[in-house]
Amino acid sequence: MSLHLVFNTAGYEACLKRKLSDDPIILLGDGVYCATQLEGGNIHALEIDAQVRGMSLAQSKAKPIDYDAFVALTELHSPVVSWAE
Amino acid sequence: MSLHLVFNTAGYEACLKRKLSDDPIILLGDGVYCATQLEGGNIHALEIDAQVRGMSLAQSKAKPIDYDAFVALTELHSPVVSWAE
Amino acid sequence: MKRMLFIISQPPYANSHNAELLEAAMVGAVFDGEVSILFRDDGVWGLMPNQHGELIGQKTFSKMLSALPTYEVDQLFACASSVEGRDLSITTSPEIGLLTTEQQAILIATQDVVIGAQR
Amino acid sequence: MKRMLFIISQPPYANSHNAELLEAAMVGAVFDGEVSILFRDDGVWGLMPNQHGELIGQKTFSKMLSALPTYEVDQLFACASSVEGRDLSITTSPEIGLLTTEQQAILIATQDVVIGAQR
Amino acid sequence: MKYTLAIHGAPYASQSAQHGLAFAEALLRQEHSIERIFFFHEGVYQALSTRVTPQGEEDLLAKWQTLSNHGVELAVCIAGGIKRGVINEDERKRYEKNSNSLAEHFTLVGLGQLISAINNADRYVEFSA
Amino acid sequence: MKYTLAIHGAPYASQSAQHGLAFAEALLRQEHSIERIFFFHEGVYQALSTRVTPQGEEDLLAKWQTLSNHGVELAVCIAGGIKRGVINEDERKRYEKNSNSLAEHFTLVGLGQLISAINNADRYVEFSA
Repeated sequence: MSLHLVFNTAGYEACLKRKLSDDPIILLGDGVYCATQLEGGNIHALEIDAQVRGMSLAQSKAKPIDYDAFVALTELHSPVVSWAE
Repeated sequence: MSLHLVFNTAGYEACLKRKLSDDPIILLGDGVYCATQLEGGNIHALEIDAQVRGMSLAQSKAKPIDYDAFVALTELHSPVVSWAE
Repeated sequence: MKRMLFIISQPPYANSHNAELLEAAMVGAVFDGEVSILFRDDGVWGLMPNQHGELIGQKTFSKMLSALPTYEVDQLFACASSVEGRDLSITTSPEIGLLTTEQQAILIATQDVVIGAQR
Repeated sequence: MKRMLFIISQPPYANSHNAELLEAAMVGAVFDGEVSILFRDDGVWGLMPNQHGELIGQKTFSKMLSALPTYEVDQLFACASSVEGRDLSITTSPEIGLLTTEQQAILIATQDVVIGAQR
Repeated sequence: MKYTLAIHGAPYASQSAQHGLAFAEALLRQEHSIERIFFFHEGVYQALSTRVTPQGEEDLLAKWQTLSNHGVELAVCIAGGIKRGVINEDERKRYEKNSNSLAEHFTLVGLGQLISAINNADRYVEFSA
Repeated sequence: MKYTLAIHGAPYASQSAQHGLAFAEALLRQEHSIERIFFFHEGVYQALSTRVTPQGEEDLLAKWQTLSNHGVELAVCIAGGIKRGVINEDERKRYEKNSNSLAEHFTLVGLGQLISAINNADRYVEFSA
């Protein structure tokens, strides 16, 4: 099962069209700006990148993760696909 | 009257919302990809950038120009506003 | 001397363009320019409160913003529809005027120069 | 050795990412990788015929493309809806397979690695 | 008319050098004058002395330098240049680096030189990344 | 597990260095191994020796070099590096430039080294510009 890294909002759109429905996503960098308007589940967001930008993940469907959890997700899934536009 | 330089398709969208209706536009770089789906008039396209990309301007509303005509348009208008996303 | 509008259209942090544009705006004001700044599209993310650039070893953009009035840069505007489309609470200090796209068109048309093409 | 998918999502010429990705794809094939390339979104502009990079002192991207089969890179695909949305005539040499987004999802899911995050 | 130009993109990451160069050449052909060309954001990489143009591609660095021979000032944002690694001999000494990296004919200047060039010109044209 | 990482963005133009560094540090903490970190596209600018970090900001170049001290190979795409101006002493001589510009602990390598690192690793993770 693939893991999708989403680096910005346009990347999120491109990814959503081309992922299998159960594939997990990690939002990082400007990708965390998507956190308030997510569809579907199994979505994670790099908490430090959200904090940097003043984004709260509290009301979001995205699960806050740190780099150790990020690494753990890459262990579980392959390929790791990066999306940025 | 402003002159708008549009460097890509997303820049075209952003420009269109925020220009006065008579302001001229020049499409250049990846902006020439907009040439087939233009609204309104007074739109120019840098011909060499269209040729590089294999875009024909024949069926387009955009008038093909060279750098000398580009300079002439900047003489006539101010400010010159660049749009790229 | 001149009426200068700086346009910020990208979010802060992924790159340093926004910080560099604010520096240019401050210098413009020091040189007696009549400086305005417009935040549009993804640029309005820069107006969020509670930013913490220090967490990734960067300057905090919202702090740079709040220093602008000290440099006599106080004509700050944001695109109203860009703000609404993002369901975003924007900072109240410094004060930001919300503009329709028609008002932005007039703001642009009345400048001597417009600075800030980003990508 | 590995199944490698290269994704091209930007137009050619404004930057050299696409040319660099094609070079990496060719090297992948030389190293016996099972290489595919997918053009999606603005990347499909690279499939236009009659390109002339030499006019701005650059290599012509469409010529690089047509050399790919020589390097045994012949699994070339494009996103059908990206092509349709742009009302675009695409090159017939090399041959490009059009894929639905569902087919693209399967193409991606069956790879060992995916290469080509651009911005 | 008097023009100030700004270049915002790095070579190979944007077409801004090609656009800026061809526009500047057209200005000179038409006997306009150029107050200053300002390299900002990733545009500072245009001034890196160590770059080597691939065979068969246009040597943009040489074209900038030719423009300078026609009296055009090539000014690199000093703050943006130093942090990205475009430094002259003075900065090399100040920061104790092994070598400088600013190509001949370019100078490092402060943002005040962008603003004063804008103030002194009739037109300001920006070439985006 | 064995990882190959790729960095696609320049410093100050992207967060890819911060992402790649923090990810690599987490890998080492968890006793994974890193086959190679490959600097591609504008990522080659990460290896420019002349850059000077602004006061109060993170020194990314030093952090890459620390990673190298933990045995991680920092490999810069040679074709992408040379054309952008990131050259080692051999290339300086070959192209008769005044100075080299590749920071210590980085090496210039061909694209074959990207592919072989991918082949030898269990995972390939790319940090976009």
